[in-house]
Amino acid sequence: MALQVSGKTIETDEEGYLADRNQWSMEAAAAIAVSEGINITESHWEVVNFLREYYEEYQIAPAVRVLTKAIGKKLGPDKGNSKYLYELFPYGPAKQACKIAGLPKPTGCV
Amino acid sequence: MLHIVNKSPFERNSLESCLKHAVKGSAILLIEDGIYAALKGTQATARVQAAMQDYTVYVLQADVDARGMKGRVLEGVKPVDYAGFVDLATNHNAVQSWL
Amino acid sequence: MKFGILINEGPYTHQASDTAFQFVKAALAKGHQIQRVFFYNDGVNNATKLTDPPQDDRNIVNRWSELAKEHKLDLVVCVAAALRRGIREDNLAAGFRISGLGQLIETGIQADRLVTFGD
Amino acid sequence: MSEEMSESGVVKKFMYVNRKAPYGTIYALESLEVVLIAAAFDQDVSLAFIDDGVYQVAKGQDTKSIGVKNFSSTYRALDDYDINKLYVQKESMEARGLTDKDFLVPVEIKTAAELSALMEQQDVLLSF
Repeated sequence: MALQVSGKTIETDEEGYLADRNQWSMEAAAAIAVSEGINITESHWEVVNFLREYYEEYQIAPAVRVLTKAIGKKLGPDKGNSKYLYELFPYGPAKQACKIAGLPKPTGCV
Repeated sequence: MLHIVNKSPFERNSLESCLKHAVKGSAILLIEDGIYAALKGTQATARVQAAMQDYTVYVLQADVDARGMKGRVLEGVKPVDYAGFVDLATNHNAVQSWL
Repeated sequence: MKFGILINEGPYTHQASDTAFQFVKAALAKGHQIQRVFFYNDGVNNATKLTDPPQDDRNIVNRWSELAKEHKLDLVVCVAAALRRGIREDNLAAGFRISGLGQLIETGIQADRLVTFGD
Repeated sequence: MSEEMSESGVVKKFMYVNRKAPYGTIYALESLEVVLIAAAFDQDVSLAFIDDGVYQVAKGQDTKSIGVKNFSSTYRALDDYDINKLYVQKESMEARGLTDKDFLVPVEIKTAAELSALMEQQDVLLSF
Protein backbone atom coordinates (compact mmCIF):
# COMPACT_ATOMS: atom_id res chain seq x y z
CA MET A 1 0.00 0.00 0.00
CA ALA A 2 0.99 3.61 -0.30
CA LEU A 3 -0.09 7.08 0.77
CA GLN A 4 -0.03 10.24 -1.32
CA VAL A 5 1.48 13.02 0.78
CA SER A 6 2.17 16.45 -0.71
CA GLY A 7 2.57 14.94 -4.14
CA LYS A 8 4.94 12.21 -2.94
CA THR A 9 4.27 8.52 -2.51
CA ILE A 10 4.98 6.99 0.89
CA GLU A 11 5.02 3.22 1.28
CA THR A 12 3.10 1.52 4.07
CA ASP A 13 2.69 -2.12 5.04
CA GLU A 14 -0.55 -3.99 4.37
CA GLU A 15 -2.02 -2.67 7.61
CA GLY A 16 -1.15 0.92 6.89
CA TYR A 17 1.90 1.37 9.12
CA LEU A 18 4.70 3.41 7.57
CA ALA A 19 7.28 1.18 5.92
CA ASP A 20 9.98 3.70 6.86
CA ARG A 21 9.37 5.58 10.08
CA ASN A 22 11.70 8.37 8.97
CA GLN A 23 9.16 9.36 6.34
CA TRP A 24 6.76 10.53 9.01
CA SER A 25 5.61 14.14 8.85
CA MET A 26 2.53 15.96 10.06
CA GLU A 27 1.15 15.70 6.53
CA ALA A 28 1.80 11.95 6.51
CA ALA A 29 0.05 11.67 9.89
CA ALA A 30 -2.96 13.53 8.53
CA ALA A 31 -3.05 11.23 5.50
CA ILE A 32 -2.91 8.11 7.69
CA ALA A 33 -5.70 9.56 9.84
CA VAL A 34 -7.86 10.02 6.75
CA SER A 35 -7.29 6.40 5.74
CA GLU A 36 -8.34 5.42 9.26
CA GLY A 37 -11.51 7.45 8.95
CA ILE A 38 -10.36 9.92 11.57
CA ASN A 39 -10.82 13.63 11.20
CA ILE A 40 -7.68 14.75 12.99
CA THR A 41 -8.16 17.53 15.53
CA GLU A 42 -6.04 19.31 18.12
CA SER A 43 -7.05 16.62 20.65
CA HIS A 44 -5.70 13.88 18.40
CA TRP A 45 -2.46 15.79 17.91
CA GLU A 46 -1.98 16.02 21.67
CA VAL A 47 -1.98 12.23 21.92
CA VAL A 48 0.02 11.68 18.74
CA ASN A 49 2.69 14.15 19.83
CA PHE A 50 2.77 12.64 23.27
CA LEU A 51 3.37 9.19 21.75
CA ARG A 52 6.16 10.48 19.57
CA GLU A 53 7.86 12.13 22.53
CA TYR A 54 7.45 8.99 24.62
CA TYR A 55 8.96 6.89 21.86
CA GLU A 56 11.82 9.31 21.40
CA GLU A 57 12.58 9.15 25.12
CA TYR A 58 12.09 5.44 25.84
CA GLN A 59 12.24 3.70 22.45
CA ILE A 60 8.88 2.00 22.98
CA ALA A 61 5.23 2.87 22.57
CA PRO A 62 3.68 2.80 26.03
CA ALA A 63 1.07 0.21 27.00
CA VAL A 64 -2.45 1.65 27.04
CA ARG A 65 -2.52 1.70 30.81
CA VAL A 66 0.76 3.59 30.91
CA LEU A 67 -0.36 5.95 28.15
CA THR A 68 -3.61 6.72 29.96
CA LYS A 69 -1.84 7.47 33.21
CA ALA A 70 0.83 9.58 31.56
CA ILE A 71 -1.69 11.54 29.48
CA GLY A 72 -3.64 12.21 32.66
CA LYS A 73 -0.53 13.53 34.32
CA LYS A 74 0.36 15.75 31.40
CA LEU A 75 -2.99 16.89 30.02
CA GLY A 76 -5.30 16.53 33.02
CA PRO A 77 -7.60 13.84 34.44
CA ASP A 78 -10.44 14.57 31.97
CA LYS A 79 -8.12 13.26 29.23
CA GLY A 80 -6.32 10.59 31.22
CA ASN A 81 -8.97 7.92 30.85
CA SER A 82 -9.55 5.19 28.32
CA LYS A 83 -13.04 6.46 27.41
CA TYR A 84 -11.55 9.70 26.16
CA LEU A 85 -8.79 7.92 24.25
CA TYR A 86 -11.19 5.46 22.64
CA GLU A 87 -13.45 8.33 21.56
CA LEU A 88 -10.49 9.80 19.72
CA PHE A 89 -9.23 6.47 18.39
CA PRO A 90 -12.21 4.12 18.15
CA TYR A 91 -10.10 1.12 17.06
CA GLY A 92 -7.88 1.48 20.09
CA PRO A 93 -5.19 4.01 20.94
CA ALA A 94 -2.58 1.24 20.71
CA LYS A 95 -3.23 0.51 17.06
CA GLN A 96 -4.56 3.73 15.59
CA ALA A 97 -2.68 6.39 17.49
CA CYS A 98 0.63 4.57 16.99
CA LYS A 99 -0.05 4.23 13.30
CA ILE A 100 -0.79 7.93 12.94
CA ALA A 101 2.24 8.79 15.08
CA GLY A 102 4.43 6.74 12.73
CA LEU A 103 5.52 4.35 15.47
CA PRO A 104 6.23 0.68 14.79
CA LYS A 105 3.31 -1.68 14.80
CA PRO A 106 2.65 -2.90 18.36
CA THR A 107 3.52 -6.58 18.46
CA GLY A 108 0.32 -7.23 20.38
CA CYS A 109 1.97 -9.65 22.67
CA VAL A 110 -0.65 -9.93 25.42
CA MET B 1 14.68 -24.58 45.13
CA LEU B 2 15.95 -26.76 42.30
CA HIS B 3 18.83 -25.23 40.38
CA ILE B 4 19.65 -26.56 36.93
CA VAL B 5 23.05 -26.06 35.31
CA ASN B 6 23.53 -27.06 31.68
CA LYS B 7 26.95 -25.55 30.95
CA SER B 8 30.40 -27.02 31.22
CA PRO B 9 32.31 -25.38 34.11
CA PHE B 10 35.28 -25.12 31.76
CA GLU B 11 33.42 -22.92 29.31
CA ARG B 12 31.02 -20.73 31.29
CA ASN B 13 30.50 -19.46 34.81
CA SER B 14 26.93 -20.80 35.16
CA LEU B 15 27.84 -23.33 37.85
CA GLU B 16 29.95 -20.77 39.70
CA SER B 17 27.09 -18.29 39.61
CA CYS B 18 24.63 -20.94 40.71
CA LEU B 19 26.82 -21.87 43.68
CA LYS B 20 27.02 -18.20 44.69
CA HIS B 21 23.24 -17.83 44.71
CA ALA B 22 21.88 -21.18 45.87
CA VAL B 23 21.02 -21.24 49.55
CA LYS B 24 22.24 -24.13 51.71
CA GLY B 25 20.21 -27.28 51.32
CA SER B 26 19.23 -26.56 47.71
CA ALA B 27 19.32 -29.21 45.03
CA ILE B 28 21.55 -28.74 41.98
CA LEU B 29 20.93 -30.80 38.88
CA LEU B 30 23.64 -31.00 36.22
CA ILE B 31 22.33 -31.66 32.71
CA GLU B 32 23.61 -31.46 29.13
CA ASP B 33 27.20 -30.05 29.14
CA GLY B 34 26.73 -29.31 32.84
CA ILE B 35 27.53 -32.95 33.58
CA TYR B 36 31.24 -32.28 33.02
CA ALA B 37 31.22 -30.67 36.46
CA ALA B 38 30.20 -33.98 38.04
CA LEU B 39 33.32 -35.92 37.12
CA LYS B 40 36.34 -37.20 39.04
CA GLY B 41 39.82 -35.90 38.44
CA THR B 42 39.06 -32.59 36.75
CA GLN B 43 39.94 -29.02 37.67
CA ALA B 44 36.34 -28.59 38.76
CA THR B 45 36.23 -31.65 41.00
CA ALA B 46 37.39 -29.98 44.21
CA ARG B 47 34.90 -27.13 43.76
CA VAL B 48 32.01 -29.54 43.29
CA GLN B 49 33.10 -31.74 46.20
CA ALA B 50 33.16 -28.68 48.43
CA ALA B 51 29.71 -27.68 47.15
CA MET B 52 28.40 -31.10 48.09
CA GLN B 53 28.79 -30.13 51.77
CA ASP B 54 26.02 -27.56 51.27
CA TYR B 55 23.93 -28.92 48.42
CA THR B 56 22.63 -32.18 47.05
CA VAL B 57 24.11 -32.56 43.59
CA TYR B 58 22.32 -34.64 40.96
CA VAL B 59 23.38 -35.51 37.45
CA LEU B 60 21.24 -36.50 34.48
CA GLN B 61 22.60 -39.97 33.66
CA ALA B 62 21.42 -39.86 30.05
CA ASP B 63 23.72 -36.90 29.39
CA VAL B 64 26.64 -38.64 31.17
CA ASP B 65 26.19 -41.74 29.04
CA ALA B 66 25.80 -39.78 25.82
CA ARG B 67 29.16 -38.11 26.42
CA GLY B 68 31.05 -41.29 27.24
CA MET B 69 31.61 -40.28 30.84
CA LYS B 70 29.99 -43.29 32.46
CA GLY B 71 32.07 -44.51 35.41
CA ARG B 72 33.72 -41.12 35.91
CA VAL B 73 30.98 -39.55 38.02
CA LEU B 74 32.07 -38.40 41.46
CA GLU B 75 30.95 -40.38 44.42
CA GLY B 76 28.08 -38.68 46.19
CA VAL B 77 26.63 -37.14 43.02
CA LYS B 78 23.22 -38.73 42.58
CA PRO B 79 22.29 -40.00 39.13
CA VAL B 80 18.72 -39.43 37.92
CA ASP B 81 16.86 -40.30 34.74
CA TYR B 82 14.27 -37.99 33.11
CA ALA B 83 11.61 -39.34 35.47
CA GLY B 84 13.91 -38.45 38.36
CA PHE B 85 14.36 -34.97 36.85
CA VAL B 86 10.57 -34.57 36.87
CA ASP B 87 10.45 -35.70 40.51
CA LEU B 88 13.10 -33.15 41.46
CA ALA B 89 11.09 -30.38 39.80
CA THR B 90 7.97 -31.62 41.56
CA ASN B 91 9.58 -31.81 45.00
CA HIS B 92 11.02 -28.29 44.98
CA ASN B 93 8.88 -25.18 45.12
CA ALA B 94 10.58 -23.45 42.18
CA VAL B 95 13.09 -24.19 39.45
CA GLN B 96 15.88 -21.88 38.34
CA SER B 97 17.87 -22.62 35.19
CA TRP B 98 21.34 -21.09 35.11
CA LEU B 99 21.59 -20.70 31.35
CA MET C 1 1.09 -31.34 39.06
CA LYS C 2 0.85 -28.80 36.26
CA PHE C 3 4.11 -28.01 34.46
CA GLY C 4 4.81 -25.04 32.25
CA ILE C 5 7.74 -25.43 29.87
CA LEU C 6 9.77 -22.62 28.30
CA ILE C 7 12.09 -23.42 25.40
CA ASN C 8 14.49 -20.64 24.41
CA GLU C 9 16.67 -22.27 21.77
CA GLY C 10 16.04 -23.64 18.34
CA PRO C 11 16.40 -27.27 17.34
CA TYR C 12 19.70 -28.99 16.53
CA THR C 13 22.11 -26.20 17.52
CA HIS C 14 21.36 -26.63 21.21
CA GLN C 15 20.16 -29.63 23.18
CA ALA C 16 17.48 -27.53 24.91
CA SER C 17 14.56 -28.71 22.81
CA ASP C 18 15.64 -32.36 23.09
CA THR C 19 15.97 -32.20 26.86
CA ALA C 20 12.63 -30.42 27.14
CA PHE C 21 11.04 -33.10 24.98
CA GLN C 22 12.36 -35.93 27.16
CA PHE C 23 11.27 -34.04 30.27
CA VAL C 24 7.76 -33.52 28.93
CA LYS C 25 7.45 -37.19 27.93
CA ALA C 26 8.61 -38.30 31.38
CA ALA C 27 6.24 -35.90 33.11
CA LEU C 28 3.29 -37.13 31.04
CA ALA C 29 4.26 -40.75 31.75
CA LYS C 30 4.09 -39.95 35.45
CA GLY C 31 0.59 -38.59 35.06
CA HIS C 32 1.49 -34.90 35.35
CA GLN C 33 -0.19 -32.26 33.23
CA ILE C 34 1.65 -30.01 30.80
CA GLN C 35 -0.13 -26.69 31.02
CA ARG C 36 1.71 -25.26 28.01
CA VAL C 37 4.98 -25.41 26.13
CA PHE C 38 6.07 -21.89 25.20
CA PHE C 39 8.67 -21.22 22.52
CA TYR C 40 10.67 -18.00 22.80
CA ASN C 41 13.95 -16.49 21.55
CA ASP C 42 15.36 -18.83 18.87
CA GLY C 43 13.05 -21.47 20.36
CA VAL C 44 10.46 -20.35 17.82
CA ASN C 45 12.52 -22.19 15.18
CA ASN C 46 11.22 -25.44 16.66
CA ALA C 47 7.92 -24.63 14.99
CA THR C 48 8.75 -24.44 11.28
CA LYS C 49 7.46 -27.22 9.09
CA LEU C 50 10.22 -26.44 6.57
CA THR C 51 12.64 -28.33 8.82
CA ASP C 52 14.04 -31.33 6.95
CA PRO C 53 16.79 -33.19 8.82
CA PRO C 54 18.66 -36.19 7.36
CA GLN C 55 16.58 -39.37 7.59
CA ASP C 56 18.80 -41.02 10.17
CA ASP C 57 18.36 -38.09 12.58
CA ARG C 58 15.42 -37.29 14.83
CA ASN C 59 12.88 -34.84 13.45
CA ILE C 60 12.54 -32.48 16.38
CA VAL C 61 9.66 -30.52 14.89
CA ASN C 62 7.55 -33.54 13.95
CA ARG C 63 8.27 -35.10 17.31
CA TRP C 64 6.67 -32.12 19.04
CA SER C 65 3.75 -32.14 16.60
CA GLU C 66 3.09 -35.83 17.27
CA LEU C 67 3.39 -35.50 21.04
CA ALA C 68 1.03 -32.53 20.90
CA LYS C 69 -1.51 -34.54 18.96
CA GLU C 70 -1.29 -37.52 21.25
CA HIS C 71 -1.55 -35.55 24.49
CA LYS C 72 -3.40 -32.42 23.34
CA LEU C 73 -0.41 -30.27 24.26
CA ASP C 74 -0.66 -26.50 23.88
CA LEU C 75 2.45 -25.53 21.92
CA VAL C 76 2.65 -21.74 21.76
CA VAL C 77 5.10 -19.73 19.70
CA CYS C 78 5.69 -16.08 20.66
CA VAL C 79 4.48 -13.86 17.84
CA ALA C 80 7.09 -11.13 18.25
CA ALA C 81 9.99 -13.57 18.42
CA ALA C 82 8.51 -15.57 15.53
CA LEU C 83 8.04 -12.61 13.16
CA ARG C 84 11.61 -11.53 13.83
CA ARG C 85 12.81 -14.94 12.67
CA GLY C 86 10.50 -15.56 9.74
CA ILE C 87 8.13 -17.99 11.45
CA ARG C 88 4.52 -17.31 10.45
CA GLU C 89 1.21 -19.08 9.98
CA ASP C 90 2.21 -20.24 6.48
CA ASN C 91 5.20 -22.25 7.65
CA LEU C 92 3.94 -23.29 11.07
CA ALA C 93 4.10 -27.03 11.78
CA ALA C 94 1.03 -28.94 12.95
CA GLY C 95 0.10 -28.64 16.58
CA PHE C 96 1.76 -25.24 17.12
CA ARG C 97 -0.04 -21.93 17.43
CA ILE C 98 1.28 -18.38 17.35
CA SER C 99 0.26 -16.13 20.20
CA GLY C 100 1.45 -13.37 22.47
CA LEU C 101 3.98 -13.22 25.27
CA GLY C 102 1.08 -12.86 27.66
CA GLN C 103 0.67 -16.61 27.26
CA LEU C 104 4.07 -17.09 28.88
CA ILE C 105 3.12 -14.96 31.87
CA GLU C 106 -0.17 -16.81 32.09
CA THR C 107 1.77 -20.08 32.19
CA GLY C 108 3.88 -18.71 35.02
CA ILE C 109 0.69 -17.88 36.88
CA GLN C 110 -1.27 -21.05 36.15
CA ALA C 111 1.38 -23.76 36.22
CA ASP C 112 2.71 -25.14 39.49
CA ARG C 113 6.26 -25.14 38.11
CA LEU C 114 7.85 -23.37 35.17
CA VAL C 115 10.93 -25.14 33.83
CA THR C 116 13.18 -23.29 31.36
CA PHE C 117 15.36 -24.98 28.75
CA GLY C 118 17.81 -22.81 26.89
CA ASP C 119 21.41 -21.90 26.35
CA MET D 1 1.95 -1.10 23.10
CA SER D 2 -0.69 -3.63 24.01
CA GLU D 3 -4.34 -3.42 24.88
CA GLU D 4 -5.23 -4.14 28.47
CA MET D 5 -5.91 -7.54 29.87
CA SER D 6 -6.92 -8.56 33.34
CA GLU D 7 -6.12 -11.80 35.10
CA SER D 8 -7.77 -13.64 37.94
CA GLY D 9 -6.69 -12.34 41.35
CA VAL D 10 -3.57 -14.56 41.62
CA VAL D 11 -0.41 -12.63 42.41
CA LYS D 12 2.83 -14.55 42.12
CA LYS D 13 6.37 -13.39 42.60
CA PHE D 14 8.19 -13.34 39.26
CA MET D 15 11.91 -12.70 39.09
CA TYR D 16 13.70 -12.09 35.81
CA VAL D 17 17.29 -13.20 36.13
CA ASN D 18 19.44 -11.42 33.55
CA ARG D 19 22.96 -12.74 33.21
CA LYS D 20 23.89 -11.76 29.68
CA ALA D 21 25.31 -8.58 28.20
CA PRO D 22 23.25 -6.58 25.70
CA TYR D 23 23.80 -6.58 21.88
CA GLY D 24 26.18 -9.57 21.71
CA THR D 25 23.07 -11.74 21.93
CA ILE D 26 19.36 -10.96 21.87
CA TYR D 27 18.57 -12.25 25.37
CA ALA D 28 18.66 -8.87 27.12
CA LEU D 29 16.23 -7.29 24.65
CA GLU D 30 13.82 -10.20 24.54
CA SER D 31 13.88 -10.48 28.33
CA LEU D 32 12.91 -6.81 28.55
CA GLU D 33 10.06 -7.44 26.11
CA VAL D 34 8.70 -10.13 28.44
CA VAL D 35 8.99 -7.80 31.41
CA LEU D 36 6.98 -5.08 29.64
CA ILE D 37 4.18 -7.53 28.89
CA ALA D 38 4.33 -8.99 32.39
CA ALA D 39 3.47 -5.55 33.76
CA ALA D 40 -0.08 -5.89 32.41
CA PHE D 41 -0.71 -8.93 34.61
CA ASP D 42 -0.39 -7.20 37.97
CA GLN D 43 2.11 -9.69 39.32
CA ASP D 44 4.93 -8.99 41.77
CA VAL D 45 7.81 -8.42 39.35
CA SER D 46 11.50 -7.95 40.06
CA LEU D 47 14.60 -7.91 37.87
CA ALA D 48 17.98 -9.21 38.90
CA PHE D 49 21.12 -8.29 36.99
CA ILE D 50 23.90 -10.77 37.63
CA ASP D 51 27.25 -11.51 35.93
CA ASP D 52 27.38 -9.81 32.50
CA GLY D 53 23.71 -8.92 32.98
CA VAL D 54 24.84 -5.84 34.92
CA TYR D 55 26.02 -4.38 31.61
CA GLN D 56 22.39 -4.22 30.44
CA VAL D 57 21.75 -1.21 32.66
CA ALA D 58 25.13 0.49 32.26
CA LYS D 59 24.99 4.20 31.34
CA GLY D 60 26.15 5.68 28.08
CA GLN D 61 25.16 3.00 25.57
CA ASP D 62 25.41 4.34 22.04
CA THR D 63 24.51 1.87 19.31
CA LYS D 64 24.55 4.18 16.30
CA SER D 65 27.63 2.65 14.76
CA ILE D 66 26.55 -0.97 15.13
CA GLY D 67 23.21 -0.22 13.50
CA VAL D 68 21.17 -1.79 16.28
CA LYS D 69 18.36 -0.14 18.20
CA ASN D 70 19.48 1.24 21.56
CA PHE D 71 16.94 -0.26 23.93
CA SER D 72 18.72 0.86 27.07
CA SER D 73 16.38 3.88 27.35
CA THR D 74 13.50 1.47 27.73
CA TYR D 75 14.70 0.44 31.20
CA ARG D 76 13.90 4.01 32.23
CA ALA D 77 10.26 3.45 31.25
CA LEU D 78 9.89 0.51 33.67
CA ASP D 79 8.88 2.85 36.46
CA ASP D 80 5.85 3.93 34.39
CA TYR D 81 4.94 0.24 34.28
CA ASP D 82 5.16 0.07 38.09
CA ILE D 83 8.24 -2.10 37.88
CA ASN D 84 10.72 -0.67 40.30
CA LYS D 85 12.48 -3.60 41.92
CA LEU D 86 15.72 -3.67 39.98
CA TYR D 87 18.58 -5.45 41.71
CA VAL D 88 22.20 -5.33 40.65
CA GLN D 89 24.41 -8.01 42.13
CA LYS D 90 27.24 -6.32 44.01
CA GLU D 91 30.06 -8.79 43.35
CA SER D 92 29.27 -8.91 39.63
CA MET D 93 29.24 -5.10 39.50
CA GLU D 94 32.57 -4.79 41.31
CA ALA D 95 34.23 -7.53 39.29
CA ARG D 96 33.45 -5.45 36.20
CA GLY D 97 34.83 -2.24 37.61
CA LEU D 98 31.41 -0.61 37.88
CA THR D 99 29.99 1.39 40.77
CA ASP D 100 26.47 2.36 41.78
CA LYS D 101 26.99 5.61 39.79
CA ASP D 102 27.30 3.76 36.50
CA PHE D 103 23.66 2.77 35.98
CA LEU D 104 21.06 4.47 33.83
CA VAL D 105 18.16 3.68 36.17
CA PRO D 106 17.79 3.61 39.94
CA VAL D 107 18.89 0.14 41.07
CA GLU D 108 19.38 -1.51 44.44
CA ILE D 109 22.78 -3.08 44.94
CA LYS D 110 22.46 -6.52 46.54
CA THR D 111 25.12 -8.97 47.59
CA ALA D 112 24.90 -12.52 46.29
CA ALA D 113 23.67 -13.61 49.72
CA GLU D 114 20.93 -10.97 49.80
CA LEU D 115 19.88 -11.82 46.28
CA SER D 116 19.75 -15.54 46.96
CA ALA D 117 17.43 -14.88 49.91
CA LEU D 118 15.16 -12.94 47.53
CA MET D 119 15.34 -15.69 44.92
CA GLU D 120 14.19 -18.22 47.50
CA GLN D 121 10.95 -16.24 47.91
CA GLN D 122 10.06 -16.36 44.22
CA ASP D 123 7.32 -18.46 42.66
CA VAL D 124 8.58 -18.13 39.10
CA LEU D 125 12.12 -17.48 37.89
CA LEU D 126 12.70 -16.58 34.27
CA SER D 127 16.31 -16.56 33.14
CA PHE D 128 17.54 -15.13 29.92
